[in-house]
Amino acid sequence: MSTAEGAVAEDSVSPRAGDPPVTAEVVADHGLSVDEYERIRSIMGRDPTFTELGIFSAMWSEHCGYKNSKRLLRLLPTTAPWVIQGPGENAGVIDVGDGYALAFKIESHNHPSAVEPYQGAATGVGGILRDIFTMGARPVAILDSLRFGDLDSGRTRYLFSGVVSGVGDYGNCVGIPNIGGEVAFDRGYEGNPIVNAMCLGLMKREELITASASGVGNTLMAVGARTGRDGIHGATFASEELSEDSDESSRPQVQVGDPFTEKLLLEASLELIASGVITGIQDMGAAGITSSATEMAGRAGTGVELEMTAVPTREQGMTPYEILLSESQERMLVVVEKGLEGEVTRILEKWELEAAEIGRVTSDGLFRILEDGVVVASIPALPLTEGCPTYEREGIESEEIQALRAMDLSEHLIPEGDLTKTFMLLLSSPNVASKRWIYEQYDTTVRTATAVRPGGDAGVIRIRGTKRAVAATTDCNGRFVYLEPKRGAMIAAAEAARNLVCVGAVPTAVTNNLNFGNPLKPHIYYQLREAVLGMVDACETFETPVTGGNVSLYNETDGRSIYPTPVIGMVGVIEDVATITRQAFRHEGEDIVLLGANTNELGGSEYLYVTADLVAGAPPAVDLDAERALQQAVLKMIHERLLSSAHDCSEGGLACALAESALGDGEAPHGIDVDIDDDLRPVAALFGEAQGRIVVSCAPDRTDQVLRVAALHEVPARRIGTVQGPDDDFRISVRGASISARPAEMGAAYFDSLANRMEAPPTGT
Amino acid sequence: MKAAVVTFPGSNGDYDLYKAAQQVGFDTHFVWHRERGLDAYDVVLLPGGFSYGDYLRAGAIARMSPIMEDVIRFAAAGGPVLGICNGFQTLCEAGLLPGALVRNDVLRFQGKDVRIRVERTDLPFTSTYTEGQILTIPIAHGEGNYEADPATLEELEGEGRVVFRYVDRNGEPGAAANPNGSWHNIAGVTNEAGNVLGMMPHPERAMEKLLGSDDGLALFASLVASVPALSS
Amino acid sequence: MTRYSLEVRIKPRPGLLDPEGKAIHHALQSLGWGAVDEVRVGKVIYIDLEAESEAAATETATAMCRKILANPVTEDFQVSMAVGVPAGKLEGAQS
Amino acid sequence: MTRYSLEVRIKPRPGLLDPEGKAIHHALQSLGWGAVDEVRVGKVIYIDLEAESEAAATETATAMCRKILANPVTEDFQVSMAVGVPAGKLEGAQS
Ligand SMILES: Nc1ncnc2c1ncn2[C@@H]1O[C@H](COP(=O)(O)OP(=O)(O)O)[C@@H](O)[C@H]1O
Ligand SMILES: [Mg+2]
Repeated sequence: MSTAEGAVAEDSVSPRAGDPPVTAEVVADHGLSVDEYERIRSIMGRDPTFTELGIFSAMWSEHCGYKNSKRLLRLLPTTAPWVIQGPGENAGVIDVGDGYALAFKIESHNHPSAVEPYQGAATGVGGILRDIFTMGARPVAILDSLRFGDLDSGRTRYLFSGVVSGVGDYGNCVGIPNIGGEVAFDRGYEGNPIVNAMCLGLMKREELITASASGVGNTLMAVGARTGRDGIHGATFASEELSEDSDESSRPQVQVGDPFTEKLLLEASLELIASGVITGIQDMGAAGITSSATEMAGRAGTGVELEMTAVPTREQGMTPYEILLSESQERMLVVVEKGLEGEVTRILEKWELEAAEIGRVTSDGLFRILEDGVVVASIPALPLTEGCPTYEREGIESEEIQALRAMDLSEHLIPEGDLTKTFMLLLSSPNVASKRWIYEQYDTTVRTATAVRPGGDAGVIRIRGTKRAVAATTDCNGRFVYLEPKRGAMIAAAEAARNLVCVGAVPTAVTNNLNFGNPLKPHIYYQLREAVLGMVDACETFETPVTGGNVSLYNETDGRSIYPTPVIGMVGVIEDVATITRQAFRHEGEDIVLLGANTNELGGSEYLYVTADLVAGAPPAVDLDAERALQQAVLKMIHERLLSSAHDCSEGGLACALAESALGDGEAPHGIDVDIDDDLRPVAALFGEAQGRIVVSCAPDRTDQVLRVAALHEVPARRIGTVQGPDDDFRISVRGASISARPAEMGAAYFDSLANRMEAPPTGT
Repeated sequence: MKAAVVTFPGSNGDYDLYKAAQQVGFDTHFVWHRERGLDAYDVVLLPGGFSYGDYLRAGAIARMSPIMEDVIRFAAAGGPVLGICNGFQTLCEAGLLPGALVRNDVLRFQGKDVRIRVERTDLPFTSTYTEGQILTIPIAHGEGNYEADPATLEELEGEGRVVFRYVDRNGEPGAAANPNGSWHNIAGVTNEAGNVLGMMPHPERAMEKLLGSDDGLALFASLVASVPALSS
Repeated sequence: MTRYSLEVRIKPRPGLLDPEGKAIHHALQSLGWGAVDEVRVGKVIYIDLEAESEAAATETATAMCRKILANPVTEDFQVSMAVGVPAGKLEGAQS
Repeated sequence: MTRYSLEVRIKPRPGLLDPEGKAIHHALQSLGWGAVDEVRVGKVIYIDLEAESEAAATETATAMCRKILANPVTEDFQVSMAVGVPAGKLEGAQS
């Protein structure tokens, strides 16, 4: 590779007729600081042209350049013997045994979804699917992690229903089952929804391919959909705060998803990879052709040269600037062995798609753009991908949040009153209630591999031809992170791991999505830093390396930030599908055993939100070593076939966890008889969200063995009651007080709540 | 004993159908929609999915594919043709089955397990079920609302051509058991000759208990049982 | 050959259910538009094509409807020239 | 009060990808209609309502579009009277 400096001198680039001059204002509009612009000038040894400025601005945006998060992300544990591909590629890859590898990744589409919920969510799913199949893996499962404001607002219902149908329509059409996700409703997300989509893909180990532009002289081809003026500067725009007039037509064009083309592109790409004619492939995602081409060159240490007039466009008269920065969906860039271009065209034609030769791999390390043979941009590729300045900001905790955390909650707790009433209120709260209204809009069974569908603690996909399966979950309680970021992030990872062990999977690796506000504000940077530090501790303790993720900053509306929300997407491995465990109680007369200890903690709980409209107090304590011991104990119980069911305690506490196990999928609910004699406030024992607890059930002759395994791992455990018949009541008594309800009424509160809320009259877009 | 799974651009249930046919012993092959010729096959299977993205109308564009001429010829010769979900929609568009499948009355995609009742067991698709048997089978569709004009409906009912009906746990076809608004809770219908079946639920996704249900197995087993009789 | 812009309207047959129309009707009423009597939803397909004459263009579009654009079981169709539509300018919804 | 029949046409904004239009275009071409240049697909909503005058009816429908019928980010709309549409009779597709 020749030196960048030497090479630049060879290209003479003069401003392109019709392009605006690069003024200080234009630079600022591109989201670049004065210092950053100076850095660009010194890299170029001259002033950049308008096209070049656009390229820098996209590549050095938060979205592509990770300016404000890179230094923190370096702290995450990323290696383990089973990690095949860590961060830096389109997706992480781990070994899951029997010759199979799992590619997985999570991605945010928060800003596009705030502007156009349906298309924003749909294209979010499209993007994450492409990240997976460009690794050579066939997508096998989708999860979606969503957050909105309170559901009583018409605008929130509009966003929520648009996002859910966008996620659904796209994944359903491509034919990838949805196996889980999460959703939270809290005023902390008003105006700025969180839409994160995760995808899992399976491949044989040897099918892995990476995205690099190697082999000087090889041809670059654009395949798939044509390039339009969609989402120009989406990457920059994703890095700005939303404001009042966010949905004006002056914004960049909305990207429209075409899942049909995606399905064809998926099949064509996997066929291309299998054919061996290509050496690299990458999705044209954020910042379009620019980022895919420069990143591929960056990874290979080569250069690329692209001819803009060769790029198939949807509209006439597109400028190089527009073509380079377009974020039109369902497009790929592939590097083809010189001379084999016809083979690519043949495969693409079979799938009724276009392929066009648009450039070649060069040896000079330059990202060179031609328009009809005339050089209109020429930039050293490496500084574009690696040279983005990174910052360590000042982080100070907000005093307001400190005060919230220290608040004496007893003043705000309403008298305990009728526990059954409170219980029913919680069961029907949208944060606890069944998410059936969502996942019934998703195809969960296509591909005939879904062993555990949404509605359980984690989704499970079996690997055909083996006894194995993989499990996945996404988790984060933003309230906890808001109240204490480090602890909240640890809880997110701990909950994810608990969800995995409940289905019988060994937690194996993590992808994460950091959804935060504006990092230039010290109290937001504080949240970001602390959350990452919490994630570091938890992932180290659980031996779940982080193989990738996504950062979405500037999630603010009119200066108000969302709750800091580091979503953990965790995957696990099940060696024998026969050990898959579910959350529903199964047999009348079986024992119910609580693993872990109840506490008096109510900080940040759904109980507080529902009864006192409060997000305050300290989030529950989390002891990572104890969590780890709990995980191992449960896995051992499951592997020894001791358990009939397992379910972790999260929002709504022990009472809601018991209710979920008792109700199952609603087809055959059970009553229960449970007695909790802890010396705690009844509301805390029932509705507190203490960490490290899992409710299991087992045949009575297994109970001693279950308690013994728990003791061996030093996990507190005790029998708290029995599973009863379908006609029995659901009864929990706590030191004189009690909850008592009919399973049928609980079922109505739990299963129909979301649907009922969504039937409220519309209020327009 | 050969089965063809016809794949259109956008089909996504082809692989599941292939595996189901294979599981019961068919020598199964994918046939791409631009290929021609189905003479070598004993049964023809049209999979679910979103052929051409369901754009225009589900099945409307797939119906124009070259292979459909062969499917029509195969059916006319009495060969068993099964269309599931998008396959059902395509068979209706092609006129091999009466009626049409329009948008679910709830206006949302519906993906869940439903119960259907077997109304007839003298067909190559249902011979190993018992009449009135209730099956638990997944659905996954946005346009599964079966409509036909009143005369056609009367004819279908009169001739016993409704093969599957959505029912509740007691086997009753009430409104609460109807996931999409279909007239008469119709989940599957056959043609006059009884050799073409279209159904919205996915029997190919109900082939093993691990995944929730194996109630679809008998449908494919019935097809196997029908083959020697047909070819002899 | 001249380029013609056609408009093809496809409408659910009277008598058949139109759940989307019903849902919109309901939504309009709950937003206070009680004076609405009926709502039906169809599709409109805008087709630009080259033809010898207006009549030929219309004939072509009609043939398309019969062949593929409309489903005879559930839909009626109507072909017209996109020009000549009276009242109502095309308006950006946000304006 | 008189009963008016209105037609609201809702069309994807120019420049936005219209995957359905693209797929139909492709289908028409492969059926031999090569003379087709462009296809875009929108929705048509037929609304019958009571109003004081034609102008009032149009105004109401326009307000409905702004409030709920059209998506301001992706769609343009056009309100017109359903009567007065020239050419093209409503035809049963099978006829
Ligand atoms: N947006 C969603 N998409 C798909 N499934 C969802 C979604 N939200 C929730 N679910 C499913 O509903 C069930 C309950 O969700 P949640 O209460 O978040 O579970 P947990 O507390 O165990 O993480 C889970 O199986 C989850 O996968
Ligand atoms: Mg859980």
